Amino acid sequence: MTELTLVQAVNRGLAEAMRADPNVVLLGEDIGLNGGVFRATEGLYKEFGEQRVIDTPLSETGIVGTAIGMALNGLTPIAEIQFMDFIYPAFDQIVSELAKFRYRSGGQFPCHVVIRTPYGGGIKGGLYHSQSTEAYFCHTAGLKVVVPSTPADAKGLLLTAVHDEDPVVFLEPKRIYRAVTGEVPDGDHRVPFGKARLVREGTDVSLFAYGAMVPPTVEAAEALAKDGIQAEVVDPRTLVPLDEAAILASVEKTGRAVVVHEAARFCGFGAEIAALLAEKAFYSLKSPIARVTGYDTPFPYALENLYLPNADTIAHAARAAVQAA
Amino acid sequence: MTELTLVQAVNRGLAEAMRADPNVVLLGEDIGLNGGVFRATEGLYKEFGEQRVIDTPLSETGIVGTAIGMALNGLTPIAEIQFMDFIYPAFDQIVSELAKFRYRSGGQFPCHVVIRTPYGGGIKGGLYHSQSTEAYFCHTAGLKVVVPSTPADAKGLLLTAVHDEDPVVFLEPKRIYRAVTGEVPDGDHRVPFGKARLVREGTDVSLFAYGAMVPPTVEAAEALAKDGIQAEVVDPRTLVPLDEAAILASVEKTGRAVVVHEAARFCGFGAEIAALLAEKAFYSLKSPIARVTGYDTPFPYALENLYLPNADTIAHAARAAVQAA
Amino acid sequence: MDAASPDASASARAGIPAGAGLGPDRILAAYRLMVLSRTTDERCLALQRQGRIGFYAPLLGQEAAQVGCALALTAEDWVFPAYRELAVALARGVPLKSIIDQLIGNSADLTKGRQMPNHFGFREFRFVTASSPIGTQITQAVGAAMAAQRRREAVVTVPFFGDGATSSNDFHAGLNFAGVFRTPTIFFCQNNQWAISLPRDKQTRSKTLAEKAEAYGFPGVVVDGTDLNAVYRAVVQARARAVQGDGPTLIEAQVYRLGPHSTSDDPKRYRTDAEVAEWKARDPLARLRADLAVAGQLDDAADQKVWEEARAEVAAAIEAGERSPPMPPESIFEDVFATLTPRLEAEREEFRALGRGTEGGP
Amino acid sequence: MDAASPDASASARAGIPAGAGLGPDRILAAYRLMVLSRTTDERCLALQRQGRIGFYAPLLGQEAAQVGCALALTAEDWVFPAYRELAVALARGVPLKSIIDQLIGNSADLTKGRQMPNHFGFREFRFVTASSPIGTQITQAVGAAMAAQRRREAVVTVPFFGDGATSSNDFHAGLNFAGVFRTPTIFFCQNNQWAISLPRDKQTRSKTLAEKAEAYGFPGVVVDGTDLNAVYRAVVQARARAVQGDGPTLIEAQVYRLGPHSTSDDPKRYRTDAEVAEWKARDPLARLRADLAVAGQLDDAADQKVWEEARAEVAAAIEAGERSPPMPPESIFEDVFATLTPRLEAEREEFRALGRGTEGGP
Ligand SMILES: Cc1ncc(C[n+]2csc(CCOP(=O)(O)OP(=O)(O)O)c2C)c(N)n1
Ligand SMILES: Cc1ncc(C[n+]2csc(CCOP(=O)(O)OP(=O)(O)O)c2C)c(N)n1
Ligand SMILES: [Mg+2]
Ligand SMILES: [Mg+2]
Repeated sequence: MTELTLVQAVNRGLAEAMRADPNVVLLGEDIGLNGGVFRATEGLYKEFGEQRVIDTPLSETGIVGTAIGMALNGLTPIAEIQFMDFIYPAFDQIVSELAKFRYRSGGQFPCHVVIRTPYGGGIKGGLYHSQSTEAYFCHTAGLKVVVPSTPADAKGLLLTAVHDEDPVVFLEPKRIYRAVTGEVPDGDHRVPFGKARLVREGTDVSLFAYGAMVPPTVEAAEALAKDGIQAEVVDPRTLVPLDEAAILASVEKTGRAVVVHEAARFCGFGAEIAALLAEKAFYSLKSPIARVTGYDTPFPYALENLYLPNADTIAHAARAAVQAA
Repeated sequence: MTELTLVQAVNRGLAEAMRADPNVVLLGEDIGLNGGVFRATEGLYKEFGEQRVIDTPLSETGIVGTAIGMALNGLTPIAEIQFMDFIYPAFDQIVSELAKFRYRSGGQFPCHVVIRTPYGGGIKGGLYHSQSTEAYFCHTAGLKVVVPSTPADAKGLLLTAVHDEDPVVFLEPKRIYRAVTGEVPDGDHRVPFGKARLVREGTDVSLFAYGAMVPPTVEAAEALAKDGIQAEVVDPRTLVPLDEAAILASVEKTGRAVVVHEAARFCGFGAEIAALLAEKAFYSLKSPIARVTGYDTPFPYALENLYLPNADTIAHAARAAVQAA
Repeated sequence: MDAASPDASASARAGIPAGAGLGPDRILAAYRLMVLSRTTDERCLALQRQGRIGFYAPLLGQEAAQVGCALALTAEDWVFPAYRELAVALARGVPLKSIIDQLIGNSADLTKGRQMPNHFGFREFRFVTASSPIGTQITQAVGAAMAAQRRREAVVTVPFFGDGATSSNDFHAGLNFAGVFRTPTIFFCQNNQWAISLPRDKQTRSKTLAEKAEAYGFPGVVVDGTDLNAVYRAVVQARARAVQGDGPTLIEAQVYRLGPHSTSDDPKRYRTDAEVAEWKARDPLARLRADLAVAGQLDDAADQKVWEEARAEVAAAIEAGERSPPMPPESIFEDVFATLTPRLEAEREEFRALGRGTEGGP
Repeated sequence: MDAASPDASASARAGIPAGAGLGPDRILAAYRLMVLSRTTDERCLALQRQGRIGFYAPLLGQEAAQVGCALALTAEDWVFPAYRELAVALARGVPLKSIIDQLIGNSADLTKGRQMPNHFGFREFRFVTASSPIGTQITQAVGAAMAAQRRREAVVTVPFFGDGATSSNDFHAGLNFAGVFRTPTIFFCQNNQWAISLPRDKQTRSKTLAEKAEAYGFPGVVVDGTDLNAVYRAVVQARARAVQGDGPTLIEAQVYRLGPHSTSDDPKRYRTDAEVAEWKARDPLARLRADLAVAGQLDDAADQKVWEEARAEVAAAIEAGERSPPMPPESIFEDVFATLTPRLEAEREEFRALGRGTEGGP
């Protein structure tokens, strides 16, 4: 066990994977000498050299396209996209190619690429350094989508991603890259895909949150506890595959649900959780399902704190759910 | 009034818009002499010339990027993307630029581009000529998203799109380009955005469908009627802005809801309707909300009929909803 | 993988390893492949009209370019095709039967009926399953080359693409990465003068497509794509450069799409008969046949036999392909991931419960 | 639009229309702009360290390229900047105050505090609001040129971008469309040798960036970007070509990013002091000052005054900017669309009901 920040845990996970398997290579912009703009790859260029920590030209199309080719030919590439906001030039390769290669080839050409990218707001990044568009990737059959919220999960889910056989979009909550520290198991620590983390047990209302929204959701739960409301907090950790059983079980117990995310509300991931509950936990529900999310606007700069959910807005929604008839 | 197919109605809409305003220009692949691979632009090259019906090189990035520049500088470009499956090379321009131009410039640079593209399955197009990924665009703040299901709506919504001030993604259900004919008003016919069409009134269950899913949904409603179940069919027509009032009103009346679309279920548009109902029509709901959709796989070729919803699978879900406690 | 393993069919003759030049035997083998490809094209265009296959994109006119290129490669090299590379597949030894199975989308189709006809792929032959989006295979081929580089393997990767694809994002990114990382990649562009209805000179203003390579710091060469030997030599040379570590080459093989873009296309809408006739006079097949006749390698009787054998092989493959049962319904849910997620299992359950895919099911 | 209208500030002096050459007066005006830009850079780097602005990307070292280019354009030409084009904005007459308002994101900011500092835009000056994604402005500029072409206006559009952006999708698509449609576009590439930590020679293998234009059928020229006059002349020439209907030009202005990529960057991690020192000796500002001194146009006292005026103008703009009230909370919901959709109205209601943005609100 070592006490690490989330970004350090990512860094250790990468080092662990690269030491264990010479076929694991990294590619991306500024990940070499510079160690990545968030320092996630710090030290790896020195340890593994430019053959395995590859600084690419400024082309996300090229990064993901070549990563796919590497995967087809026996490597395990981990591609870094500098910010999630800059993943769109590679969208065609991700959606048309990476996600569909195994399917379209009848299983002949599986394509195991891990794409890591920092996402989300709260760092005063404005429109283009704050987005969280996980819903695009979740809606794309063939991709696994992972969002850790603790250092231990960051390392453990990353190592699972590297050892998986499918394409993984690995979203790193940059807002808590350094704000959160925690004990992280040394060595080959793995956290399974498709298993939610029960962050806090409760009986009155279920709060679903992932990534950088977990800390304010826990804070909200603590505030609610002072009012005698016992909120359960569930972090799905992997959005695809989703631990539906855990989500349903929680709401079967509490009867009330609040879904939290930073992304815009309309057609966001919260809609899927709400739809799942409205279909499969319908008879347990005691009150309307609330979504506490970013608004349906692009991400603003000056007023980002008024855009993002926080402990107060989450607690407000939870209280309303509990008070509803 | 003229009896037209859906694709003819699109064609007439384009001609109408171009005759009315010399600033309206078309651009895309094979839209000139060839008249578009679905013939949606047939005859327009001859009438308006190559300055206004512009055959571009094979680059969707270039099509949408230049269309944005045209819009900034006073034209009203209507871009054709040959198949929705090929829109992803332009995704960065659509999501990062088109959708955000007005917002990021504080209103200084609105950007009115209409992007037309045929979408959906049922034509034996396999993985790459069948997709319906409207959810990506609906989740992107700043875009309006339109899906007509009749010839009259196709023309009327297209003309509204051309006269709107915002970017519009205009999705044409290619499966019913020619399969559906109907009376279409001549001249400057407009259908407002944000107003659902009540396709069929009913009291027992609400069926929500758009685009090429409307005909099988109506067929299902007719089959249900034979069993004494009165299904209401609502076509939102514009997914953004969404006529939430009409959707809520219908479920407040029927108490039961089935959402139909061809797209994959997970994080699809159906999730948003379900979430909306689970939040705002909760107390009216008498049974779980069902989604009848494509499966969470890429779109198959040989077995596409087993992938797509049809009247039978829709009716089945509606019956289950009505029979639920 | 049974259906795709090499057999004694005509197409398997292409397995002959690439030597220094295209000697008499190999030229004759190449001719047989070109005839087989031509015959397949003709039959498949007819099959599509009869509704027996859903779609077809012929390579009529591009046979010499494809076969010439493919014969210059080894079995270890990687091919990243577009959707028109049937003759490349045949030349790599893919049994015609396996190709026909994909066109039909039957249960023997290695791609499991997931894609439109023409989008085949064969792991065993390092012939990557094609996709429809234009150009995407180009960066992928570069990545595969980087993997080979890392293992110090003496192989090249070869993306095939058309004149239209030079406008794609992946052309730019792929060639740029290849230049920067000096990858062993041969960018094989079949400039067939048209991208559906867009003529080459409206696709881009550069004088040749080959010269675009200079923008990425490596050579580009133009070759007459109707000349089997010229193509072969150009690829042999590019391959030698690449495996020596001297980096990539862009080859522009100038050809002509003698047929329609695909069975959905009517070329009369956008090009003249005169233009087609001009290129028809340069039909690569006729050209090679004439050369072989002059060289005394092929008389009319022998030629007749080549065509008859080809027709028989195509007929047999179609017959066998049409006899194969259809894809099993539940195969829809396979290969999304390595194993089914709980969500997909639940959807398969729902599918079963509805009786979908069964007699009388919805 | 009040805040952005031309006033009597130093920056407004750039409004002088472009003539045949850069005469003595205009050179002096250019020098003042370069000093104002340099002063702004220095002050803003300090402001960021003090937490008074959130981010800053200096253009230290690129002043001559930006001002030389901008002065060769007319007010009707369109500028499509990246995020480093502060001196271009000044040279087009944008008041410094308007720029500072954007850096602060106050209520006078014409972009309404929606973006990070440096991403400003001014409709009145045909200076399009910048975005962060690299390269996207390039195709847009080509589209704007097509619109001008259609109206037969004698204007050019000018996308500004860096060496890194030559690898982007939009560089390829933009230059290709420009070549095909012969648009009046000047592609102005400031090759400052670095794309964050990636040096120019790892960005691409072409010998120059300018030569990439040949792949699209039009000329590319290299110009010393530390030489104001050389840049000016190159742009005047390209502009003349463009408005005559002879099509686009790619200009590669070779400069050096003397400062960090941005305030988030530490260039010591990836480049040597020696390299920086070498280029510092070619500081465009020092160079121009020396030329002006030799020509007897600027003595030390006059130079002193230029700097003092610049410092005073910057100080005044910052003071005014910091006095401006912040953006009103509900402005978040504006400008998503021309008018609020019912959904956005409902969200604004929810926002209000929560008391967000009010004293003590969440
Ligand atoms: C990204 C993308 N856009 C559009 C299409 C539709 N389309 C299919 S083939 C084709 C033309 C391709 O031309 P070229 O690259 O020259 O290849 P050819 O068909 O001539 O062999 C087009 C536009 C596509 N498949 N992918
Ligand atoms: C599509 C995209 N990918 C990555 C980034 C992150 N990024 C910001 S600036 C930059 C380097 C740009 O280099 P260059 O084009 O040379 O411009 P310069 O900063 O040197 O002026 C990168 C990689 C981005 N903004 N957009
Ligand atoms: Mg072609
Ligand atoms: Mg640079």
